[in-house]
This record gives sequence, structure tokens and C-alpha cells, in this order.
Amino acid sequence: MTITVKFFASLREQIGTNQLKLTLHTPLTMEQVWTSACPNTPLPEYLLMALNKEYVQADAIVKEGDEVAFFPPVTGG
Amino acid sequence: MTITVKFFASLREQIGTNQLKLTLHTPLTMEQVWTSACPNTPLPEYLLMALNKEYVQADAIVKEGDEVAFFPPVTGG
Amino acid sequence: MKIAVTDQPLNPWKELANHEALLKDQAGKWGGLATFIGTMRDYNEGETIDALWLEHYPGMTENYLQRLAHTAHQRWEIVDTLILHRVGQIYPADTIVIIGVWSAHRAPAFEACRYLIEELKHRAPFWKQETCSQGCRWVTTNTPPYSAP
Amino acid sequence: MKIAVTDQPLNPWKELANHEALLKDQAGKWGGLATFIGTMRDYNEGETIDALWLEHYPGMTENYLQRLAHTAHQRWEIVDTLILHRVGQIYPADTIVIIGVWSAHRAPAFEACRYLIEELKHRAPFWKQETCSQGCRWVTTNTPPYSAP
Repeated sequence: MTITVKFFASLREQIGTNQLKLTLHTPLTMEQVWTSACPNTPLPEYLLMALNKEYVQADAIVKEGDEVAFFPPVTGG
Repeated sequence: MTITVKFFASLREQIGTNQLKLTLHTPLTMEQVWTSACPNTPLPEYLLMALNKEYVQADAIVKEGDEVAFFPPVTGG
Repeated sequence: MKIAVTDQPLNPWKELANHEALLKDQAGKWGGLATFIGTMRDYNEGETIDALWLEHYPGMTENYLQRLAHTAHQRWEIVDTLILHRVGQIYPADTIVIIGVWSAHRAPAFEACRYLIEELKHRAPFWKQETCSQGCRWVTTNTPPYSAP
Repeated sequence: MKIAVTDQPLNPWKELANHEALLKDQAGKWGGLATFIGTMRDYNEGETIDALWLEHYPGMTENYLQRLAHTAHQRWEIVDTLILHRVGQIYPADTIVIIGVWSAHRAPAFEACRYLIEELKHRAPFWKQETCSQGCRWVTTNTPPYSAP
């Protein structure tokens, strides 16, 4: 099963890509997706995460075709 | 000594004039000015008063050439 | 700082744009503008209102608004303030009042803007007379004093 | 209710006037419009800022703003709401955000307007990168959650 993982802002620069495709063999939590996508980077302390464009917690379950996003605290307005 | 007395809004209609000149023989308080200007009308409960275009209390002293105004609670904005 | 009372129609967008253009020297210094635009409703206390007559006390009203603006500038960190108020005969959907507060940050802009409209309604010498099917009546409900945060 | 994210310059007066024109049917139903207009300052934390790059999460950002507007409509008695936000490359004095809340009364207009800008700053997926003489840096200070009155 394939999912899309997106990174924004400083995290995009740190990871070095804005998007990658990940093939999973079993359903994972958001936190496990982070570890699969960025095996060498520990989970940042102030990380925000979204599943299919909705905020979720680290234990949310990711399924086939989902869009996952990781990003730093927001600073708009 | 002569002073000007102004009335606004519903009070102007009630008194029947927007302005009158009053000749005083001695300094009066705002409340005494009201009684001289409107001898038949008791002081309204929610009356506001201004002396030379500044809010004052009923015991403020009126002097030669002053402009006195009486009006109801305000309702602008 | 601009304060005005006028018997001419007020276009809020034009007034705000014109005033902001005067602040050109300070462009980049403010990060927030909070505005309040008061408009005539066509109803009040359950009744249809056809028109409004707005009376003021020439001289005292302007002085009072000027003092309010000064107080706001002392109390909050503000770049500039605009207060415009219509008088005379007005009709539903006409603009009655325009308040604008420019500030480096949004909190003082919001707080000063709210303070100005509340104090204006509570104490500035304006009086409204409504015209409805039953004739004319003076509005009597005064706005209570405001305690700013 | 209009929500938009755009990489084109925002003229707040034109946007507000255009949106209000769409509410023509309801003219006379609102008595107050509270707006907040956020503008790019040319300084931040004591340093001169030359430009700002504003990034967002297409799709999620618009959804999030839409949800905020819905929440405001449920919580306050509101006639209509406008939220516009700029993205991409911007320069000092450019408009970043426009919020407008039309309501029969001023209290809900003010409160909902403040709520919308605070929640937008706290949670809507936008990120600012500042360009100054020392180069580029991502802004990191997030706005704390807001408790509406």
C-alpha cells in the first residue's frame, strides 16, 4: 500500500524534500510513518501532523492512499 | 451678565426652543440656571449638562458669557 | 489622528484608504488595523425603521471625540486613529460611524477600537430620532460605560 | 461566507467593498462590521525585514479557515464573514490578511473577528520566512490559543 508524505517550511528544508511516496506492508501510526520516512531524524519536539488535510495525533492510523503531512508550528496572519 | 442656554434632541422639543439668552444678576450653579431658564419644568432625572462644551455636574458655577447646555442621554454611533 | 462629523454620505472604504494614504511615511510601521463600521439597520426593537435623524452638539461633539482619541493614544501603543461620524438625515444601510486604529500589533488595535466605539456611544453628544410607520421617536437606550481589558 | 488564499496582492478596501456588495439583499440587516487587516511590518524583534515568504498547505489551509468561519457562525450571531490570506513573496506594507465580520450588533462582530484572527494565527497552516541582512530565517514564534469572551 502506498501513501504520500509531505513536509512544509523549515521541516521541508531540513528533510530536503517536500514530498515522498512510501510503500507500507502493514497499517502504521503517524509516528511510525515518520520513522519510516525519516529513519535518521528523531521526531521533532514541536511537530504538527495532518492526515488527509486534518490535524491528528501521533497515534492516528494511516491507510492505503492516505496523505500524511508533517510541519512545524504555524506562523501566519 | 448674559449667558447662552442650549437644549438638544427631545429636551429641545420639550422646552420648545434650541437656545435662549439669560441675564443673571449673580453667579448661579448649573441647576439654578435650569430653574431660571425653565421655571415650570422640574430638573429631568437623566439630564446631562455641559458648560462651555465640557461635561459638568449640577453644582458647577456659571459666569458671564458662558455657554450652558442641557440634553438627554446620548444615543450616537 | 483625524476626527470629523459630517452631514455628507460616508464611504468607509474611500475614507479608510484616503486616511491610510496620509500615513505613507509610516508604512511598514503598523502590522494591524482594526476598524469598526456602524451602519443603519432597517429595524430596531422589532419595528421597521424608515429613516434616522442624527443630531449633535457642534463643537462639543468634536472636542469630545478628540479627547477620546487622545486617551486611546495614551493608553495603547497606537500609530494612528480615525473617527468619522455622520449627522443629519440618513437611511437604512447608510454608514453612521467609521473607527480605525492602526498599531504595530493587533491587541492594542482591537482594544482601542472597541474602547472608542463604546465610549462614543456612551458619552459623545449625538442623538438619534427614528422615523417609523407610527411616526417619529427619540431613541432613549444609552450604552453603558465600557471597561477596557 | 468567503474564504480565500491568494498569491496576488490584496487591496483591503476593494476586497471589503466587493464582498459587502454581494450582501446587498441583506443591506439594513447588519449594524456593525468589524475588520482586521494585517500588514507586513518592515521590522521584527529589532531587525529590519526586507521581504517575507509565506508558505501554506494548499487544501488543508482553506479547509481549516472554512472550519474556523463555521465555528464563528455557530458561536456568534453573524450575518457574514470574509477571510482572505496572502501567500508567496511579499514586501513591507503589503496586506497579509483581511478579516471581516458583519453582524446586527457590534459585540459579536468584534468578538468573532478577534477569534478568527487569533485562531488563524494559532493553528492555520501558514509559515513565514523572513529575509533580512543576515539572510533568511523561518519565524518560529507561534500565537498561543485564544479564549474568546
